[in-house]
Amino acid sequence: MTLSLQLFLATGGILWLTGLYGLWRNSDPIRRIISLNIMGSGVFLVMVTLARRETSTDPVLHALVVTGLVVAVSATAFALRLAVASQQEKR
Amino acid sequence: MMTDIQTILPVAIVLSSLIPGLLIFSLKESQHRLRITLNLAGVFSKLLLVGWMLHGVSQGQQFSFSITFLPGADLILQGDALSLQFVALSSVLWLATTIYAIGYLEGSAFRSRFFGYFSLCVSATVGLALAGNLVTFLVFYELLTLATFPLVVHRGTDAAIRAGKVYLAYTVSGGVLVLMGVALLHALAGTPDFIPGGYLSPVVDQHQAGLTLAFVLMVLGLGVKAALLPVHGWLPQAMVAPAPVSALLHAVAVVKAGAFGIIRLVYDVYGIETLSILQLTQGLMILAAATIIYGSIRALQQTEIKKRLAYSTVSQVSYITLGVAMLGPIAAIGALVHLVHQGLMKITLFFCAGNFAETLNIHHIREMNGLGQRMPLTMAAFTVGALGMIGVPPIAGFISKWYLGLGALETGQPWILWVFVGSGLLNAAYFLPLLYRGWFAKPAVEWAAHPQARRPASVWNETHWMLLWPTLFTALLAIVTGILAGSDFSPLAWAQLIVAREFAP
Amino acid sequence: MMLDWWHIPLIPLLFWLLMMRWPSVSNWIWLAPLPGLFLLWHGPANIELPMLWPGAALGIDSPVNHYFLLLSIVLWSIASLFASVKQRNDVHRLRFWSFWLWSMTGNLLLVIALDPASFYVGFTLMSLAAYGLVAHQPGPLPRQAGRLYLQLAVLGEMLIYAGLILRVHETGGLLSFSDWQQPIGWLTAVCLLTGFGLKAGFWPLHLWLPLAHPVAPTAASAVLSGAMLKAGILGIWQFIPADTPTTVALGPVVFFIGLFGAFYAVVAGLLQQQAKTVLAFSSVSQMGYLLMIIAMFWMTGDATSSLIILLAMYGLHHAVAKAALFMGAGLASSRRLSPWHWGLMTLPALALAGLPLTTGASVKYLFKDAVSDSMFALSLPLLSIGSMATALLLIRALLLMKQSQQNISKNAGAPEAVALSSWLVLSLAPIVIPLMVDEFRHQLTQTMQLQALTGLLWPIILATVIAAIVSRLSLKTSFKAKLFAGRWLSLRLRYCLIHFPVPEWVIRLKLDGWRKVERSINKFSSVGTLPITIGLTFLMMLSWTMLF
Amino acid sequence: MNAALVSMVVPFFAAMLVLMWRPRQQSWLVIVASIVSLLAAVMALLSVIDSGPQSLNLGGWESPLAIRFQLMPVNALLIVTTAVIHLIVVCFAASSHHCQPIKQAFWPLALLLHGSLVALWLSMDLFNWYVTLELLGLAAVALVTLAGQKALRAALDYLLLSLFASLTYLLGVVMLYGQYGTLDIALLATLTEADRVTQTALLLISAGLMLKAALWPLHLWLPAAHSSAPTPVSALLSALVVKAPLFILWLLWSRVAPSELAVPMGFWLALLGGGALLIGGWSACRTPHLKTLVAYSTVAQLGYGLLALGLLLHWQLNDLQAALWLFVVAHAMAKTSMFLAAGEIQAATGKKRLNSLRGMTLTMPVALFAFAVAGGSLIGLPPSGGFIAKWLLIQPMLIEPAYWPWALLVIIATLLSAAYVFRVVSQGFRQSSVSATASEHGKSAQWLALLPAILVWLMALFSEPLLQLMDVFSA
Repeated sequence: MTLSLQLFLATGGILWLTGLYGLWRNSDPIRRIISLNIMGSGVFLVMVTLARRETSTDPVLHALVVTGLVVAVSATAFALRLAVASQQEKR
Repeated sequence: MMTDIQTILPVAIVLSSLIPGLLIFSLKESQHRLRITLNLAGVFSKLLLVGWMLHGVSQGQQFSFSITFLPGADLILQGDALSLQFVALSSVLWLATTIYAIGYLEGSAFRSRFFGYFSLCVSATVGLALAGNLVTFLVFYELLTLATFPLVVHRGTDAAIRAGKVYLAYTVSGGVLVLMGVALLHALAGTPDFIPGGYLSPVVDQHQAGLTLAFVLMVLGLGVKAALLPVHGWLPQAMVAPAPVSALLHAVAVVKAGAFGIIRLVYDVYGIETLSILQLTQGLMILAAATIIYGSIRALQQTEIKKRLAYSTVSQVSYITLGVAMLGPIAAIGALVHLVHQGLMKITLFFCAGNFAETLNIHHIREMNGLGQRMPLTMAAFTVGALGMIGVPPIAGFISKWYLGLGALETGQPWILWVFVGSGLLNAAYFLPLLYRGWFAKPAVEWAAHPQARRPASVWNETHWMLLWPTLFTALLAIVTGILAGSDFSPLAWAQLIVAREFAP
Repeated sequence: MMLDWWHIPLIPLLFWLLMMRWPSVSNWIWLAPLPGLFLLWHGPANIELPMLWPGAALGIDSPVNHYFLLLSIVLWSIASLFASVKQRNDVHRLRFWSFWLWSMTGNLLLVIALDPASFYVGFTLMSLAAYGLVAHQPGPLPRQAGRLYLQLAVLGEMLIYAGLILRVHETGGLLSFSDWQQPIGWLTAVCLLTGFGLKAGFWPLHLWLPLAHPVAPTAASAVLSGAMLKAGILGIWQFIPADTPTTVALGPVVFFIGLFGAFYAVVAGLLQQQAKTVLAFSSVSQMGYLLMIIAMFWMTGDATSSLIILLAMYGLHHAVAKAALFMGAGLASSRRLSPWHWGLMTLPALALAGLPLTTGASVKYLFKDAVSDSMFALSLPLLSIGSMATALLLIRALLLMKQSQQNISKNAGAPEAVALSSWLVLSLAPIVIPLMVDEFRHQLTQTMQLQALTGLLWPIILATVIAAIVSRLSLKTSFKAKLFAGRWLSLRLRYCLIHFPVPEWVIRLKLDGWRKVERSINKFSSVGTLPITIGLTFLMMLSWTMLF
Repeated sequence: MNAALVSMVVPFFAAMLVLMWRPRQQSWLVIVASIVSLLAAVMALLSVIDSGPQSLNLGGWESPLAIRFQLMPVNALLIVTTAVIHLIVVCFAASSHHCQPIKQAFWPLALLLHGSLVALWLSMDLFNWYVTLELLGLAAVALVTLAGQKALRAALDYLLLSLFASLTYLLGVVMLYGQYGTLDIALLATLTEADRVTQTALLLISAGLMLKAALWPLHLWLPAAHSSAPTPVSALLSALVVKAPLFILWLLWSRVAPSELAVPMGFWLALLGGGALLIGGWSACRTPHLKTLVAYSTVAQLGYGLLALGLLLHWQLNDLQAALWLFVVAHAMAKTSMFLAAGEIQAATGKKRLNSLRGMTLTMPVALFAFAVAGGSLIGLPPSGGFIAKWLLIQPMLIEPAYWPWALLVIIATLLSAAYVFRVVSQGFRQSSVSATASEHGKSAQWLALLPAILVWLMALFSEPLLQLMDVFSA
């Protein structure tokens, strides 16, 4: 594993932890959703990096990332809708 | 053909109260005629079946039914001499209590619910008596807790609910301890059928600690229902229940279930040999003796009739435990026969207390003055019950005390004799004042002047006949079992049969 | 229909049942014990009743229970007749007769019992039912007397129960008096002696007696004193075997208890203000003599001994005489009596003091014989003094009866015929019985010798002289309260029992302080669900990574 | 295997149908679909009993790449349970008039939930589980929101935590994949070693799963979400959804994790299970609201599962998995009954508080009875399913004196559960100040609430075949 790959992995980890911290510290729903997305990006970065580990790119991980993205997007959309609804309720 | 009946009969005995009970649940309040019919059909069919089985067992037949349940522990219903002692007692007293309850609850609400649970309670009791191994016993033991709770809280008042909670707190805790004990014994030795002499002697060397712990757990757990000393607290509280329930709870179902469990545990699970190796019964004996004295003293300090009776139960049921713990054949006869005798006498007393409360709204001892003029028959029944409790011959209680006392000497525990003497004195101290008030004291109000309590035309109409007759019936039984103790059909003879089988070399 | 032993206790019960249906049956209750006379005459074989409680057997096997049965039948029958007049206008007469009949049943049963269990059954029935007689009349005094009576009766019951069980165990489970000749343990003997003693009422177990007799209806006093006290004596005689190490050792002690009691009761009785109380103390004194007889019997243990006869005779003698006196006292306190009534009244009193030609003289003579044969010969002079003391006490009783006549209104009238005649029968009995009973007849001739006559008469004469002197001085005493320590004890006992401190364990959860904390935790966790959960997740992972 | 696939596909298909077609008799369609699914599930179970575990590689790919479905006795049993409970809940929703307003959205979501659950039970693949978990989570949150405004906050918390848990899980999965290059459980089981990466990955996965399963102390979202959801939804969530992560956790630790890691982890899991039992039970005893009580009871009861799982790992005792899965099944049945009964009562009285139960033995006897009977199984009273599970759990604890403290934990937990169950039941026996009479209205819904409670007691009668099923599996 090369140094750059390790850097990428570390970045992914840091992104994940950043998201975690954001989720922990923020109380606004929108910010929390964004934090979650940051966490997700971290994981996806790790996945994509791992796919580059061997000489030939690992297609499985790419497929997984794509699936993950789909899930993430739809979940985010749902979360945003909920967040808005609950904000409305507060008003 | 014969083998079929021998399999079916135990189940049929349980079902004969269970099925009417379940049917009664579905009835509407207004269908009281159908309800009474169902109830009585159940009662009489049970009596018939029990009579059949009694005959069979005395002829040496085996009755057993089993289905698979847990690994290594089937559900087994079987009729042996010991179980029949209890089954016969509960069936006969169920008859009395059912009639009594019909009269007692006439016109009140929730009767379907009441009689439904009432029948369930009896089914659980009978099942418990017929249980052929510890796991089956446990099943019915817990069901009994469930079935009696609605009866305790039947009135639905705050006091009733509080009492129900106390009752549950105790009995469920006790149930858990019994569960743990049963599970522990299962883990150590499996769960074979009850056999005279116990089945634990092969493992006693390996598992001293385990068997000791299991015994302590079981005795504490069973002790809750048998109202042994530190865990008796529910019983006086449960007094808020309607009189037939108290009667059933105290004389047959709950406290006896505990005592019966201890009998089974000592004779058919551990066995005398194992227990004397483990040296566990000394503690049980002291506990039971302490309970006898403690219950009596507490009874003395109560001012409500039912509370006094309740503490008297605490004291009297421990006679059974004490007799069992002595581990001698004569003491065992005393314990087994007291199981029946205490039932007869205590149910009479509770019926009487119910009659007083129901007819004249009398709950306190100080209100009993002059009751003998207004309700002579009930008062006479009360007298029989109370004297029997003291151990006055020739009422049934004397026979128990005779054998228990002899048993104490036979097993080299003369101090226990003095416990019985002390208890007898205390019993007299808390029962005789009631009799004095009833027969001799001047009534606070002239009965004739009392609008609701005006003396009826005939003695036999002093209260509703459905309240009076069961009371007289059980009182009479208490006398007859005492006077005719030597006859072949007395509980004493049956107890001797059991002991002959249990203590056979 | 052949009468058998087991019918005897059943007949009173039958009467009871009939009476519950037809109250007028109570006039015929005096018939209830009489069938027993037929059995005494006829003497059928003893029977065993295996259907009943363990070991049940009925019958008669010695002169003691033969004569005790006789005295019980006579007393109960005559007293019933007496009571049927006296209780006629009682509101609670059904209750009275019920207890009466139950008591009678018990008494008859215990006399014919040949096994301890049956004896105990009868004894208990009698003791407890007698409470209904003691406490029959309304008012605080009967209630207190009844309470004390009952407390001691129950205590006695329990001691007898303990003794009974101990004894059955000692004899290896044998259940017949005839098999009970094995040595007896100390504890057993003391239990039984005390248990029965509480009923027999000798000193110091007499506490209830002076309280109970004055308040009970007259007829009840008569049977209490005449028949029921004897049941206690019979119990001691039946249950405790003679000539065993224990009884031989106990003998002297018991003898002196009896002796002391015989005198003590006289002194105590002389200080009383009520005729029936004085009579009660006289009973206590007489029981002392019976106890002495038993003690002597214990030390010889001879089954053919004249002591057995003496015991039977003494019982019979005291029973009829004392019952007659009680009935007389009852009559004296409610009706005007004529001089010939008073003459009749002195007869049983003199008999008790040992007047020649009466039963008293015979038993006294027998008694002296027995004592002079035994190791207690030294106390022989005391017996004559005892006779004098008895005479003194009875004179006091008669004087008090006479006094009570003053309180009766002029128009009270003469005694009812039935009551009078029943009393008459009993009063004459001390003279009649010696003629009819062989054992007495035999003694009668001996007592008529001059030396014996003077020996019997001087105590009576001396007593009369003393009484004449002393009656000038009025004996006002404050002893009364002390003598009735029993009443105080019984009240004290009741108080102690009711206020006995016993803890009741109640578990109470105190959650009030906790509730506040709980509420704040709940609020915090519902608002901060997300941060808390995420923080915890992180911490958990971190700590696990460290821990592994 | 095919039957199991049918059981999975039918709900998905029916969901599509309901969404697209919007037939007038939606409820009948849903019920029929549920029945078909149930029948298929039963057939699958029978086929497992007959011919043992079966597996299927989707799309014909070979082992490392393929998405593999596997049918084992345990998950066959879970599929059947899922189908039974789903059918009952659906029937309840159809018959209870209190569920009228939510039906339109309820049918497709419930079917989706059902389908994804079955897919999850069948999957043997870490990533597939991720996808099904996400589906399950989204459907669950969407169902919670059906309760309207008051449930939105709880639903949002639930959603965010669920997403967070998924990402934690996913990170762990990715680490495992990075280490071993496969996602298949059976393959991983042969490869794993007790190194740092594996350990971290497993911990990440476990944390995510525990959050989703609301295992103590990560349970805070559950009472709010489950108690504010509509009645049939609460039942589905409590009975089924929280069990799915537990299933994965079990497979992961008992198959994939090397025993060097599993043994200490088992101890911690068991401790957490104990914490759940005690604190969940305590909270249930204290809460003033009926549905919250039931929700806390779920938290407590999951503790039994966790305890069984933990001890199974810690002592390496395969016998305990019978206890674990019987707990899960018994709890699923009992909890369905409790939630349906509680929900029906709450809807009838319109009040959340426990003291609104006064006089319920007269007005809604069947519902109260259902609650009590189901409660009996939760307490572990014999002869119920809960009892059998508890019996199997305590047996190994009692053999060695050193294990006895664990039994003490079970005792306390039992007492706590009895306390909260009877807290409710005794309220029902209290006299009502209002003289109410039994309402015929909603009778069928009440009886439907009773049905699973009866089923869980009947489990005891069929304990022998059930245990045999478990034995077949462990052999």
